[in-house]
Amino acid sequence: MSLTGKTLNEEEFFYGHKACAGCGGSLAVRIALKVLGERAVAVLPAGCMSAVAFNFPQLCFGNNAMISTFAGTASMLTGVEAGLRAQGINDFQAVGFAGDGGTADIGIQALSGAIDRNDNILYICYDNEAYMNTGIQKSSLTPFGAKTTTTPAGENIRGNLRPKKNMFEITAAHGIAYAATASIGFLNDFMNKVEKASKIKGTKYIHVIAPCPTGWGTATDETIDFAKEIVDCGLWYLAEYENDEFILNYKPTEFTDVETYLRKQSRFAQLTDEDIQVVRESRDKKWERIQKNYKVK
Amino acid sequence: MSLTGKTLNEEEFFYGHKACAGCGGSLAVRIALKVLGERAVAVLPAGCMSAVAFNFPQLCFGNNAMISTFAGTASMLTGVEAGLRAQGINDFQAVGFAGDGGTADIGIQALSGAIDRNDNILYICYDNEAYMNTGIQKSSLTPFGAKTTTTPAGENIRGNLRPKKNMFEITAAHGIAYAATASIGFLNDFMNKVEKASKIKGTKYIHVIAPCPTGWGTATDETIDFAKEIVDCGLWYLAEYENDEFILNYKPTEFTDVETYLRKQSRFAQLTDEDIQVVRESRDKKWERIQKNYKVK
Amino acid sequence: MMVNIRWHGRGGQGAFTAARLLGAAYSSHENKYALAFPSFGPERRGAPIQAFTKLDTKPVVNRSEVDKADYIIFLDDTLFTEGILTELKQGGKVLLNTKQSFENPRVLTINADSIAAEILKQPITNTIMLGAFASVFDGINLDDIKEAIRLFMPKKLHEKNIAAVEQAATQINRGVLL
Amino acid sequence: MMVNIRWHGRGGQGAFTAARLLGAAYSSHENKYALAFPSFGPERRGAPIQAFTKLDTKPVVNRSEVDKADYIIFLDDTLFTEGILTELKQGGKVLLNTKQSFENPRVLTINADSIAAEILKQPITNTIMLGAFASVFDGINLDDIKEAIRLFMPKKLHEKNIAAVEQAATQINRGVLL
Amino acid sequence: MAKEFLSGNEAFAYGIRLARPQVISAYPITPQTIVVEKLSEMVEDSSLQAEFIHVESEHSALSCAIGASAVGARAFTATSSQGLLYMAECLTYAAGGRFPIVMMNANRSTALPWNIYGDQRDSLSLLDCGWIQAYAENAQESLDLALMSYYIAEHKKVSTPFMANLDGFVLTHTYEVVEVPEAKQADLFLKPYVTENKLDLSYPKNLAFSVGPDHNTAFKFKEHLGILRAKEAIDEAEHKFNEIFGRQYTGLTESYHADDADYIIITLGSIAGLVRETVDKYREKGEKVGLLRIRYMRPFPNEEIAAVARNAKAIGILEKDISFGNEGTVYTNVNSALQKAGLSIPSSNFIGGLGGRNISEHEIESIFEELKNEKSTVSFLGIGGGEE
Amino acid sequence: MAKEFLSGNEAFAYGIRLARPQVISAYPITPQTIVVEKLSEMVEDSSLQAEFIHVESEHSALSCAIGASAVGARAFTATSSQGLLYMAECLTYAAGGRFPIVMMNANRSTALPWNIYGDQRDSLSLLDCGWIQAYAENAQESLDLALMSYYIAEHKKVSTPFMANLDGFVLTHTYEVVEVPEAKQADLFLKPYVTENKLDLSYPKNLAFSVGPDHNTAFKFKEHLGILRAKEAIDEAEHKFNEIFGRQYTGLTESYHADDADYIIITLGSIAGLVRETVDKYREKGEKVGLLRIRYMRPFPNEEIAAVARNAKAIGILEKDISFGNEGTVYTNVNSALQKAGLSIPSSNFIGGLGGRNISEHEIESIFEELKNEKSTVSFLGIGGGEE
Amino acid sequence: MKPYLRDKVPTTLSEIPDHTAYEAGYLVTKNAGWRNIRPVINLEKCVGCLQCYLYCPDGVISKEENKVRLDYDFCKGCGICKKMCHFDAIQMEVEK
Amino acid sequence: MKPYLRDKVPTTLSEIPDHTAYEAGYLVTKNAGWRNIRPVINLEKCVGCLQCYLYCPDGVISKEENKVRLDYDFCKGCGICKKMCHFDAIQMEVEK
Ligand SMILES: Cc1ncc(C[n+]2csc(CCOP(=O)(O)OP(=O)(O)O)c2C)c(N)n1
Ligand SMILES: Cc1ncc(C[n+]2csc(CCOP(=O)(O)OP(=O)(O)O)c2C)c(N)n1
Ligand code: SF4
Ligand code: SF4
Ligand code: SF4
Ligand code: SF4
Repeated sequence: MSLTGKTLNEEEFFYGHKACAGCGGSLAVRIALKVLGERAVAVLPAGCMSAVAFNFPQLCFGNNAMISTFAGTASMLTGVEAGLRAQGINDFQAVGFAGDGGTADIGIQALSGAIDRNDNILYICYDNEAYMNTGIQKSSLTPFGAKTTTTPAGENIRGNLRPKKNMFEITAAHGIAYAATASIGFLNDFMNKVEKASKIKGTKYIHVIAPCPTGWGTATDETIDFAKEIVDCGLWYLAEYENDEFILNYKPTEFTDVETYLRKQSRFAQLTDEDIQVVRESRDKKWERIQKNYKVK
Repeated sequence: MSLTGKTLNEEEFFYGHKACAGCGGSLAVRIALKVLGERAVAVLPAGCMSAVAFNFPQLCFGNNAMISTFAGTASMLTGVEAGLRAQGINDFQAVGFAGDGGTADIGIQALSGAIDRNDNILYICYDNEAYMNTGIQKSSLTPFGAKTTTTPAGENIRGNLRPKKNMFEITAAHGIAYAATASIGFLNDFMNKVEKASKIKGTKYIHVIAPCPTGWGTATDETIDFAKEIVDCGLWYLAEYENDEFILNYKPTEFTDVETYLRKQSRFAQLTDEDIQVVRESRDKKWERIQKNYKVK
Repeated sequence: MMVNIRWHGRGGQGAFTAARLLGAAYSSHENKYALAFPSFGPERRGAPIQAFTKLDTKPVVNRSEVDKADYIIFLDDTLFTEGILTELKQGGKVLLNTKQSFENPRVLTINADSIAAEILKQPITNTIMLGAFASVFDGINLDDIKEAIRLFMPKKLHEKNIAAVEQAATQINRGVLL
Repeated sequence: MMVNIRWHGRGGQGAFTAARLLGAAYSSHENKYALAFPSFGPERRGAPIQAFTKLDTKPVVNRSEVDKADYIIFLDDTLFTEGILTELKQGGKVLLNTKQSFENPRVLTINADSIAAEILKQPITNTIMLGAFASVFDGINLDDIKEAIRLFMPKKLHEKNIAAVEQAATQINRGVLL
Repeated sequence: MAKEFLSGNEAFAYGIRLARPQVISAYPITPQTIVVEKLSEMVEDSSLQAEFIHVESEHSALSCAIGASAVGARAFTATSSQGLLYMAECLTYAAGGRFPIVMMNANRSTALPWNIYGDQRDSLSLLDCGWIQAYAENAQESLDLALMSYYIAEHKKVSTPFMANLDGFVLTHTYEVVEVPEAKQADLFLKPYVTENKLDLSYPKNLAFSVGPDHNTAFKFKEHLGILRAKEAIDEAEHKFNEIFGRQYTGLTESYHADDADYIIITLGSIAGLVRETVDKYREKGEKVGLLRIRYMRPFPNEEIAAVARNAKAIGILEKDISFGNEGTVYTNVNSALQKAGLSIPSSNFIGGLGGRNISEHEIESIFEELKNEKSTVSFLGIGGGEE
Repeated sequence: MAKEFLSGNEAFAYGIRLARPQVISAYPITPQTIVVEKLSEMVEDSSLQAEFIHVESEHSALSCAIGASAVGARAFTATSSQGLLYMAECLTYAAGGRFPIVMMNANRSTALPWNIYGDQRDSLSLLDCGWIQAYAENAQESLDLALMSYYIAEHKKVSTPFMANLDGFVLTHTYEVVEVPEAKQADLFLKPYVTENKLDLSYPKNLAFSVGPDHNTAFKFKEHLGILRAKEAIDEAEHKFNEIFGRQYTGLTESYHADDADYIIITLGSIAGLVRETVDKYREKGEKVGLLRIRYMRPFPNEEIAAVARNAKAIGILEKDISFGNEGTVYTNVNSALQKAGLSIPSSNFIGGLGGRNISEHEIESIFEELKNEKSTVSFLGIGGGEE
Repeated sequence: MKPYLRDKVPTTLSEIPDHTAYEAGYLVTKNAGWRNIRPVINLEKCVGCLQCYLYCPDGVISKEENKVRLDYDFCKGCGICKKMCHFDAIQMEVEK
Repeated sequence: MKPYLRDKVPTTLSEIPDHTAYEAGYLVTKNAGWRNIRPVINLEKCVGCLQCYLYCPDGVISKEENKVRLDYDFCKGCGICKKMCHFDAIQMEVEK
C-alpha cells in the first residue's frame, strides 16, 4: 500500500527548528522521519538541517538524533548501526540526512566506503544545490549557471561553469543495494521510496531535490513549485536503481521550458540566452542517455 | 601510430627503486613514465611506489616527482597543474600514481573533486588489490575471497567477503573526460591508453592491474602471467570510457578457468569449490552487463 | 562618548547593510570612528535578527554586543514590543517603521513601508530607516548617508535609495512631532 | 652479560621468525629474558634484511640495534662478506648457511639448504639455522627450541621443522670440527 | 592609500590581493567564508589574476596549495575551526616541506559541542605543527599582516608557512575603517616568489621525500631554525613596511605600558583593544598596570616576555583557550619562558571567551584586581577556579 | 596468567581482547598494523565477539567509533602518525562529546620528511585535544594499559577518550615476555559499559549538539574536569588491578630514585628503561641521579613533577619531540609545572630520537653530565644547541 | 515523539548535562516571531485533503476531525500551505 | 633522465638540503644485493624482440645494437625477463 497524507504516521519528529521560512530541506527531513518512525536513529552532519535543530537547549528531533562531523555522516552511521547491532538491537533504522556539499564533496569518501561495505543504513541527501548553511557557496551539485558567493556573476564570469555531479549514478556504479532520486515536489513518490528503502537490507541512497528559497532567490511560498518544475522541465528526474538496473519512474509527456524555470530564480538572473541554450542541450543529452539506459516504468 | 617496445622512449625515469623483485606496480609506473616523458610531473601518495623510490638520498625518479599525503594525490595534482599554469607553463603532464587503497578508499574524495572540476590531470591507479606497503591489508579493491592480514582466513571466515569496488565505472559516472582499464599483462594496450590520455584535455583516469607477488603469494617471475590470466579468465577486462560511452577493447574468445587463476595464488588458498563458483557467477553476471552496456570494438 | 545603535529586522531585510552604511558614513570624517557588525551566526530568512553600529570620536575597541543602546531601530514593527524600552539608555530612542502611532515620546515612528512602496517599488526599508535616523541623530548628516550609499551599494540602486532616504528624513520629523 | 644475536636474510626467508623463536625459547625459563625485533620498516621481497635477538639474565632495556654482535647468522650465503667479521665482538662467531667451507675459525658453516631440501621439501632455512645455533650456544638447549616451534608455528609445520632442527644440530657440530 | 570601511575578513582579502597569490584554494566555513567570497569576486572582476580552485574539503584545500607551492607558485588558503582540524595532516606536511603558503584562520571554537563563535582553541591546539602563527588585533592589522605574511614566509632564511589568525566574528565580521595601500606600493614591498624548493622542468627535482633515522633530525632541526629565524624576517618586513606605508609594527609582541608595570596582562587577538583601554583607566588612577600583546605565538616570544616580566609583581595570561587536563596553552608557553629566564613571579591563567562568550571590561578589571593577590592560579572567567 | 613472548602491538591486542570491545574500526598504518591484524584474527577465530569494520580512512575509523560509542557500545580504534593527524577533527569531537573510546597510537614521526620510525611528535602535537594520553614503557605495560584504559575512560566521573601511546617499532615491534591475564579475571576487573551519554531507543536523546556563547564554557569546563578527575580514576583502576592481577602501577608518573636526586631526567615511553639502567650505574658510583617517567601527559602530573623537582639541583627533559619555533612540548609543560610551584631550578631540554634516531646509553650519560652545569638549555641530541 | 515546549530552561552549571546529550525534542523557544504574515484556515472550505499538512516544512499543521489545525507557536508564515490548498481554504493575513 | 649512481652521499648538516627537495634521480646504493639468482643473456639467441626490455619492472635492460644489455647493479633477479623471452635467450643462474 503506498503512502499518502492519509496513511502517513501522524507523529512529528522534526519540529520547532529554526530553518528559514519555506525551507525545502526541512520538509524532506520531516517527511522522511514520518515514514521511518520513532525507531529511526538519525545522523546529520554540519549543514542547515543540523544547524537549525540542535541548539541546546532547543533540540528539535523527537527521535534519536545526533550531529556528525561534516565528512563523517556515513562513517558515523556505520558506527551507530554496528554499535546497536553489537548490543543485540536490530529493530531500528540508521538514517543520515546530509546536504549536497556534505554528500558529494567532503562526505563522499565515507559514503563510498559505507556502500562498499554494504552497511545496513539509509543515506538521504537533501540537495539544495549549494553550501547553504555557510551562506551559499558552490558545491559539486551546484548546477551550471548558478550564481553563488564563490561563483559570483559579473562582467567576466556568469556564475558556476561546471555541471552538476551525478551522485545517483555514482552510487549506482558502486553496485549499491538501492538508490533513488526524488523531489519534495513529488512527496508521495519520495515517501514511498523512503519506505521501500527502509525495508531493503544493505546500503540505500536517496537523493532528494529540496529547493532553498534563500539560496535560490525565490519566494518562501514557491519552494514546492520549483521542486515540481525542476522535474517537469527535465532538469531533474525521478528514478531508481536496484538489482543492477536503472528505472525511470516518471517521464513528463512534454518538458516545460527550462528558461521559465531558470528565469524565476535570482541565482540564474545573469544567464544569457546562449547559456540557457546550453542548459537545454545538456538536458536533452542527459535524457537521451536515460532513454537508452533506463527502464521506463 | 601505436606504441611498442621499438618505438617507446628509451629513457628510463624510474630506476634504482627498492620495490620487491617482480613488482607489478613498479612496471606500471616505469612504462607510463616512458610514455609521458621528461615533462611528466608526478605525484605519488604514500604507498609502495613512493616508499621504494624517495628515500633520501636515494631518489629514483628521473623526472619531477613528489610524494603527496595519502588522501591528497588528486588535490596535490590539481595544485601542481594550476601552479604551473599560473606561471604560464603549459607543456607538461601532471600525472598521479596511486595504489588501490590510496585511490578507492582514502583518496576518493580528492579524486572525485578533481574529476568534477575536470582538472587537466592524468590519474593512474596501479591496482595490486590490497594495501601492500603496510603489509597486505584489505582495501575496497581487494577481490572477494582474498586473504589479507585484516581479512584472515580461518575456520570461521575465508578471507574477504566483499566484492571489488568498480572505480572505472565510478569515475565514468562522474562524466570524466577519459577513463580506461588496463593490465600490465597487456603492456601495449596500457602504453597506448596512457598516450591517448596524455593528449586529452581534462581529467583522465587509468586503472591498471599490477600484480604483487608479495601480497598475492606468487613467484616473482609470474607477475606478468597473472596480469594476463586475470584478463583471460574474465575477472578483469580492458575497456575505455569516453564521450559518454563504454568501449570494450578486448574480449577473450573463451574464458580460461577462474579456478586455475585462483588456486595458484596463496591469497586464495582457502577457497572452497563453492566460493570459486561464486566468483565464476559474479564474473558471468558482470560480463552480461558488459555485453549489454559496452560497445565492443 | 560612544553612541550605540541597535538594528532589528528579519533575515533578508538588510538591517546589517544599514548598520554598516551608518558606520561607513560616520567614520568617513577625520577623527570619527565606528564599528558595525551583525548579530553573529547564520542569517535564516524570516528569523528576527539584530545588527549594531557603534560611533565614537576615538577608536572603538569594545567589540561586544551592548545591552543598553542609545537608539534601537526597527525595520519591521511586528518585532517591536514595549518591553524593549528597558533596553534603552537614559534619553535613548526607538525608531519604528509602522503605520501605527504611539503615545510614548521615546518611540519615533515612520511609515517606511509606504515610502518603500512608493519610491523603491520594493518592500525594503533599511535605507529608509537609515535616512530617518540621520535626521534624528545630530552626529551625522544626510549627505554622508547619501555618499555611503553611492560608495557601498550597487550603482543601479543609488538614485532610488537616495530619494527614499531624503523622503524619510522629512517624514520622521513629522513622526517626532506626533 | 647480554648476548647479541644478529640474523641476516632476505625479505621472505623468515629471519625474523627465527629471531623471535630464539627469544621465546630462551625466555621461557625463570630469570631469563629476551628481546627480539626485526630491522624496522617494510620488508621487500628479496631485499637484504636483518633481525635481532638479545638474551640476558635480567630484563633487557636497550632496544636499539647493536653494532657489535656475539653471533651473526646468515640464512643465505650470498649476503655474506668477510668484512662482516669486524662487526663481531671478541670471541663472536658467524653461522653461515653454505655449501662452501671456510678456513676462518670464526665462521661456522652448515649446508642448511640441503637439509631444507631433504626434510622440509622447501628452501626455507630459518629454523634449521636456529637449530644450528642452539647446538653452538651454551645458553639454550634443543628442547627449548622444539617447544618454541610447537608454541609459535602452525601445527602442520611442527613435525618437519623439529626434525630439521635436530638434523641441523648434528651437522653444525661437524661444521665446527672442520 | 584609500580609507575604506571593511570587516576583518574583507581587509584580509584586500591584503591578499595586494600580495598577488597565483593559486587560491579554499573550502567554506563560518566565519571564514567572506574572505574567500571576496577573493572569488576579485578573480571574477579581474582585479586579481589567480587560479581559484573550488576544492572538496579543507584537506584538499591545503593539499592543493602545497601542490602549487611545490611548483613555485604563491598559494593562499583560508579556513577555521573544524576545517583547520580536518587539514591537520597537511599543516605538518606543508611545514616539513618548507612551503611558504599563507593561510588565514578565522579563530572559532571546535566541536563538540558545536559552536561557530570565536575562541582560539582551533589554532592553539595546532601550535606545534611548524607554522608561523600570528594573531591580529583589528582589521587594519589584518590587512597589513596579509601582505607581510608572504614576505616573512618566503624569506630565504625562513621558508615556513604562515597562519594569520583573526578572531571569529568580533574581528572577521566587524566593520571598521581601514587604510588600503595601493597595488604599486605593495609591489615595491613584496617581490614575486623565487625558490629552489620546487619541481622544476628545466632542473628536475624529487620533492617531499622520506628521510630515515640517520638524517631525519637534521631536517627537523632546519625546520626549527627556519621558524626561529622568522623573528629576523618579521623585523625586516615591518621595517620595510613602515618605510613604504608609514605604519610601524612591533615584532613578536606589542607592549603597552608593560615595561614598568607591576601587573601585566598578556593576551592575544582582538581582546587586546579592551585591555588597552582598561590599562588607560588604571594608569589614570596612577596604578602601574600594563598589557603585553602577543602578536606571534610561533616563533614564541620568550625573550620579549621575560623582558617585561622581569620587573613585574605578577602577570596574568588571558586567553580563549584551554588544553584539557592542564591549563591554557598560552599560559603554559609563557610559564616556560619565565622558568627558562629564571623568573619566579606569580603568573595566573584566565580562560575566557570560550565559544564566543563575551569578555567584558569589568572582567578585565577583575583580572587586574586578582593579580594584586600575587598568586598563581588557573580560572575560567564566569565559572571560577578548579574543581570545587 | 600465561607467560607469552609478544610484541608491544600484540600485547596491546591481547589486552583489548580482554576488554571485550563491541566495535573495532581501524585503518592500516605502519607501525600500528599488527594490533589491528591481531584483532581481526581474534574476531575471525571467535575469541573476540566484535564488529570489525574495514573503514576507508582514519577520519572514518574514529567517526565510526564515535557512532558506536554514541549508542553505548564499547569502541576501539588504533592509528599512528599521519593517521592521527588525519583524524584530528574527530579527536576533538570525541573528547567534547565525552565518548570513552580507546585508541592505541603507535608513536611515529610525522611527514614531511616522510619517516615511519618512532618519535612522539604525532601524539604530542595533539596533546590539547581533550584525550587522556598515556605512554607505555614495555609490552607488559601495554597490555595492562589496554585493559585499564576502558576502566578509566568509562569511569562515571571521567567520560573521556583514552589514547595509549606505544613507541613505534622499539616497542610496537619488539618481542618480550608478557604475562597475559585470563579472561575471567579481566571480567572481574572491567564491567560492561553503561552510560546515559547515548542515543537510546527507549528514551530518545539528541546528541552532539551545538551550544552558543552562553553555555559553551560550562561544557568546556566539565570536559576539563572530566580529564582532571581521570587522576582519581587511574589510582582506583591501578589499585583494583593490583588486587586482581598483582601488578601495581604508580599513577601519572613513576619515580625511580628521583625523590632524593640532585639531577633528574624526566622522560616518557620506552627509553625510560635505558635511563633506569643508567641511573643504576650512577647510583653505584654514589651519584644521586634519578628518573621520573611520565606515564600520563594528560591529565598532566603537575604536582608529581613539582614534588620531585623540589629537592633537585637541575632537571633534564628528554623527549622525542619538538614544537617548532619554541622547544619540546613536554619541556614546556614541565616548565609550567615548575613555574606554578614557584620552583626556580635549572631545567634543560634534550630532544632526541626524532625520526627513529637511536638514543644511546652514552647520550643518556652525557645528559646527566650536562645537568651538572645547572643551566637551562635546549639542545638536539646529535646536533647540539641553538642556531650558532 | 513530537518535540514540545518545556517549562524548564537548563542554565546553571549543575543543570547543564555532563555530556552533549539531552532529552530529544526539548523546545524552549517558539518560532511565532518569524512571521509577518500568517495563514488562516477557513474550515468551511477545508475538505481535509491534507495537502497543507503534508507540505508544511515545519509540520505545524495537524489532522483534526477530518480537517486540519495549525500551531501558531511554530508557524513561520512561509505561505506554502496556502499555495498547496486547491480549495482556497487558507489565506495569508498580515500579522499585527 | 635516467637516475644514476653518484659519488657524493650528502651527510653533514650543510650538505643536507634546507627543504625536502633534491636533484631528481640521485642514486647512492645499488640493488645487486637483492639477487640470489641472476639472469644471463645469451646474445646468440637474442633476436632483439625487446620483450624483456619492455617487461622488466626495474628497467635494467636496455636496447643495444638491436639486442639488449643488462645492468647488474640494479637487477633484482626476479626472473620476469627469462619468462618473457620466447627465444630462450635468458637463463637464471645461481649467484655466487
Ligand atoms: C570540516 C568542516 N568544514 C567546513 C565546515 C563548515 N560547514 C558547516 S555546514 C557547511 C555547509 C553545508 O552545506 P551542505 O552540505 O550543502 O548542506 P546545507 O547547508 O546546504 O544544508 C559548511 C561548509 C564544517 N562544519 N566542517
Ligand atoms: C593518512 C594516512 N593513513 C595511513 C597511512 C599509511 N599507509 C601508507 S602506505 C599505505 C598502503 C597503501 O596502499 P595502496 O594505496 O593500496 O598502495 P600500495 O602500498 O599497495 O602500493 C598505508 C595504509 C598514511 N601514510 N597516511
Ligand atoms: S538556507 Fe536554505 S536550506 Fe538552509 S535553512 Fe534556509 S531555506 Fe533551508
Ligand atoms: S609489496 Fe607488492 S606492490 Fe609493494 S613493492 Fe612489493 S611487489 Fe610491489
Ligand atoms: S505558513 Fe508555512 S509554516 Fe505556516 S503553516 Fe503554512 S506551510 Fe506551515
Ligand atoms: S631478473 Fe627481473 S630485474 Fe633482473 S633483468 Fe630480469 S626482469 Fe629485470
